[in-house]
Amino acid sequence: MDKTRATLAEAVADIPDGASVMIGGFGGSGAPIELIHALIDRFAATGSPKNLTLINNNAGNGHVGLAALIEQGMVRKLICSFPRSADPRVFTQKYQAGEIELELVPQGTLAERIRAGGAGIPAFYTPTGFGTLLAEGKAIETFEGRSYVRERWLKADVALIKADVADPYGNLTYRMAARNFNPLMAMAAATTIVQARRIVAAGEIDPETVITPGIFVQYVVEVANPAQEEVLNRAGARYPEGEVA
Amino acid sequence: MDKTRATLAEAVADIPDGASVMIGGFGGSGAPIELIHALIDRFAATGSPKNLTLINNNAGNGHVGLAALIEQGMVRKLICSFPRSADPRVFTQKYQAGEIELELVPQGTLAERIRAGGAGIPAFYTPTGFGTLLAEGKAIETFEGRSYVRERWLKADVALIKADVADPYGNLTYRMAARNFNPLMAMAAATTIVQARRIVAAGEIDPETVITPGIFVQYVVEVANPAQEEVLNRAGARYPEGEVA
Amino acid sequence: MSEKLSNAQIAWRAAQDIADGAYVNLGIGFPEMVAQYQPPGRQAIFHTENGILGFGEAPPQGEEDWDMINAGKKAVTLNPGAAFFHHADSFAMVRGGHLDVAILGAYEVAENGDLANWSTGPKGVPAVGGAMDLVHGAKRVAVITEHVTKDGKPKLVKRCTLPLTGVGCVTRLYTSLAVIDIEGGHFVLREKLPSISLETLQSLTGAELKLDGPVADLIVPEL
Amino acid sequence: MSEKLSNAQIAWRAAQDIADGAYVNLGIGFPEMVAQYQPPGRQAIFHTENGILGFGEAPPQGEEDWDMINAGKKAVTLNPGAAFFHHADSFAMVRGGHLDVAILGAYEVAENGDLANWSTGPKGVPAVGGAMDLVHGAKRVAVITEHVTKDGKPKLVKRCTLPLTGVGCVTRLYTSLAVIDIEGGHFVLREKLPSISLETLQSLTGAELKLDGPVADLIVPEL
Repeated sequence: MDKTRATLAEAVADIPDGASVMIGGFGGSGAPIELIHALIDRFAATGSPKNLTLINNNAGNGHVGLAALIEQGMVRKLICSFPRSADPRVFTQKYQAGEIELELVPQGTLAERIRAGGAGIPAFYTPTGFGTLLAEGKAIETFEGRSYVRERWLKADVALIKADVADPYGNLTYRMAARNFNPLMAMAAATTIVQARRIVAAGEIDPETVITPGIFVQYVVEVANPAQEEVLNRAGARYPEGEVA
Repeated sequence: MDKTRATLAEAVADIPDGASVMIGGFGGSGAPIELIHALIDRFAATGSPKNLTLINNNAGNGHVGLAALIEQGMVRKLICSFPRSADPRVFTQKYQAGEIELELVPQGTLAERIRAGGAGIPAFYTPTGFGTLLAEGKAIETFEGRSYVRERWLKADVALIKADVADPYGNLTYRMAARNFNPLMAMAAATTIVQARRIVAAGEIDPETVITPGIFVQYVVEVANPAQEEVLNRAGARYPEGEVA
Repeated sequence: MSEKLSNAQIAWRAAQDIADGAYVNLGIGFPEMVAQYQPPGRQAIFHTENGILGFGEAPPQGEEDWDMINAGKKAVTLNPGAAFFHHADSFAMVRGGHLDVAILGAYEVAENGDLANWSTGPKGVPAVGGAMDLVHGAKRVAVITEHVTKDGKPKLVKRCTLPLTGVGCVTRLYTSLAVIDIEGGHFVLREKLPSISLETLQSLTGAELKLDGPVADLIVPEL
Repeated sequence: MSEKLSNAQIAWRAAQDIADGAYVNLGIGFPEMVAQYQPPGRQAIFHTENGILGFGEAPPQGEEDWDMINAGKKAVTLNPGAAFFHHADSFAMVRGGHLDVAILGAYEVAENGDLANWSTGPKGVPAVGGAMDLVHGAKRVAVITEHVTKDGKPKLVKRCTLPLTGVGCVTRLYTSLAVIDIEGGHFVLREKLPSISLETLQSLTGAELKLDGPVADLIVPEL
């Protein structure tokens, strides 16, 4: 059993057009920039994958990572809680031009829907959003006199995950608050593709400290010095490099 | 902020008659034996607490811990998935005499109901139990052509938890598979009382390895050399000591 | 209305009601200021949606670690006793009623406790973040706000006109002029600036200010 | 019926269908034997409900650690690459469809895939454990069982008479006489002991055995 893959290109080679893709991270923290850029490279070379539905907390920042994926025209729809950032122009322009669909979900509901997808819970009730625009059209139920909104699970074809340490079984740890949505998305996708800062031998991760057990992971690629979105943006980076959209 | 308490007696002093009490552990692994015995001591001295509703995966083994609590007549009702063990006589006799009520819940549903209680999810749907006796009287819903049972959250007044390491903020780690229901129950109880093998200073538990963040914990007591149910039972122990029921 | 509290002073007043050891979530932006004014001897534990309990001040510039940020994506540090967790556990804390207080900003607050603080209408890109979860999760939901808009219109209203964040969720308001509780579907005045008359305050408020006891002077230090 | 497979041989046969790297849950008792018969070169990863992935053999007697047990409360060891997790995450793995196969015992299995394996009726203390979760979670739910009861009555039946564990959940049976798939609401015979005739096998089975291709000989080593 060895889930490691030698290259990013190999790891993202099978994502089809029209796929739903969960992308870990909260802003730049925990965002798998290199996996995203590998997907952009594939699109540049082959025209695929396109018409993607992305699930992320945000909508990208600047012209790298998630924003670059949107900027390249690969994304049909975005499911997120907060499509704003220091520099949200890429998404904002596509959205205002009607070129990208937006499903806005409260952040805790987004997290719980993804967890439910991974845990085999097709629907659950939450107080969040009751009486607001974001509950329109959803079933309402009363328990002990309080009103709740019924929300559906969220699954995806693929998850792109940024981990800190991984082993060949796909066991993962994360770095500080870069954990955020990553462990949930790893559970909720049919194929979970991980970039890890370091891949160690099986047994080298203390079983007590594994955050994502390997059962949720299909592929692992080592990216020893991952880029941080905030650093790239402060340097005015774009992906593909030098390109001006 | 210091959630540590000097004695077990102090930690369990406020549990009232009729309380619902979640007790961590799976069999003897993760069972907070010393907290349970402190509760029995209090009952012996004061006649309280009684008429308890217990939530645990099992129904006790031998004549110590959970079984002793039942044997003392302190328990009105048990919510569990598997009321069998190497020596289940205490529960079996009370049950067959009609002296204790049993609510049988599939193990995964029990875990998820407790997690839902802690997470503010009043109800959820699960495929588990559909078409069986354990779904009788419950709402059924179809999603994508598959049938699911609606299950309610489970909360409690008190949780008794066995941890490995704790700090004064109530951050906890567990020992191997002794984790089991403990982190879930800590989330789902109004008052969570922890016995920890070791209490360390704030900051000594790596924030990456905290399993139960302190927000879910109210009291922590150090029990440096906790008894293991299996070991007590192999030695033929009873609690209170020497007593023959 | 010449005299009013600065944002720092509103934040200071809100901070006085936070008990030692309380678990607190502060909304992005203005509410984050509340953390600076904890009374001596008290230490709250701050929660951020993206998975930290027990974070501390911003690090010195140049020492940021962008994997250690708060919900506003600002770099933070850790206090002893901090913990990391994933987003579902983070919102279990929120939705499950484990936070003692959430302090949020507002566009409008209605006398029935309704809050509007996420959308100013159909224009622009909508964004909600964790606000809708926080208003239904924390044991106490407080709002800090200017008493009126920049145009002088009441932000405390009979019924919200903007899209709601939550229904009947706010229990206390700290404004630039007063401290007001929401009880039984009404604004109940608790404290006001000594320099403002009850009549003037009422005229700046979009629904009736009830009294059910003495109104204290709202006294706040220079900051 | 003189010849039949031993429990070890049934377990061996079931083990041959487990792929290298598969995630597997084995029910308490008899199904646990399957772990002993993994074909050379293949390594399954075993899941236990109480929060371990990647556990290994029992430790030597006297070296048990009672915080490292399986769902049957037997002491186990860890293989490299193991992980601990809590019960909700454990059943997320089960219910969420992440296990490749669950192998369970049975009182009765019906041709429509219904399974009864938790209760023999209203007498005694009922106990269910994780069986009801497993039957609706794993990608493939297989049963290992004697072909008939101790009294010689069929365990493979048209409709279950005992309380159900799950509806339409079983897809393959490994019995002491045969390997049978459940497809389209029918038992489909895949393999049988060479020494037993189709007629005899049918007479020991409570519902029709369909054929939709050649029936292979069920050949199992001495164990």
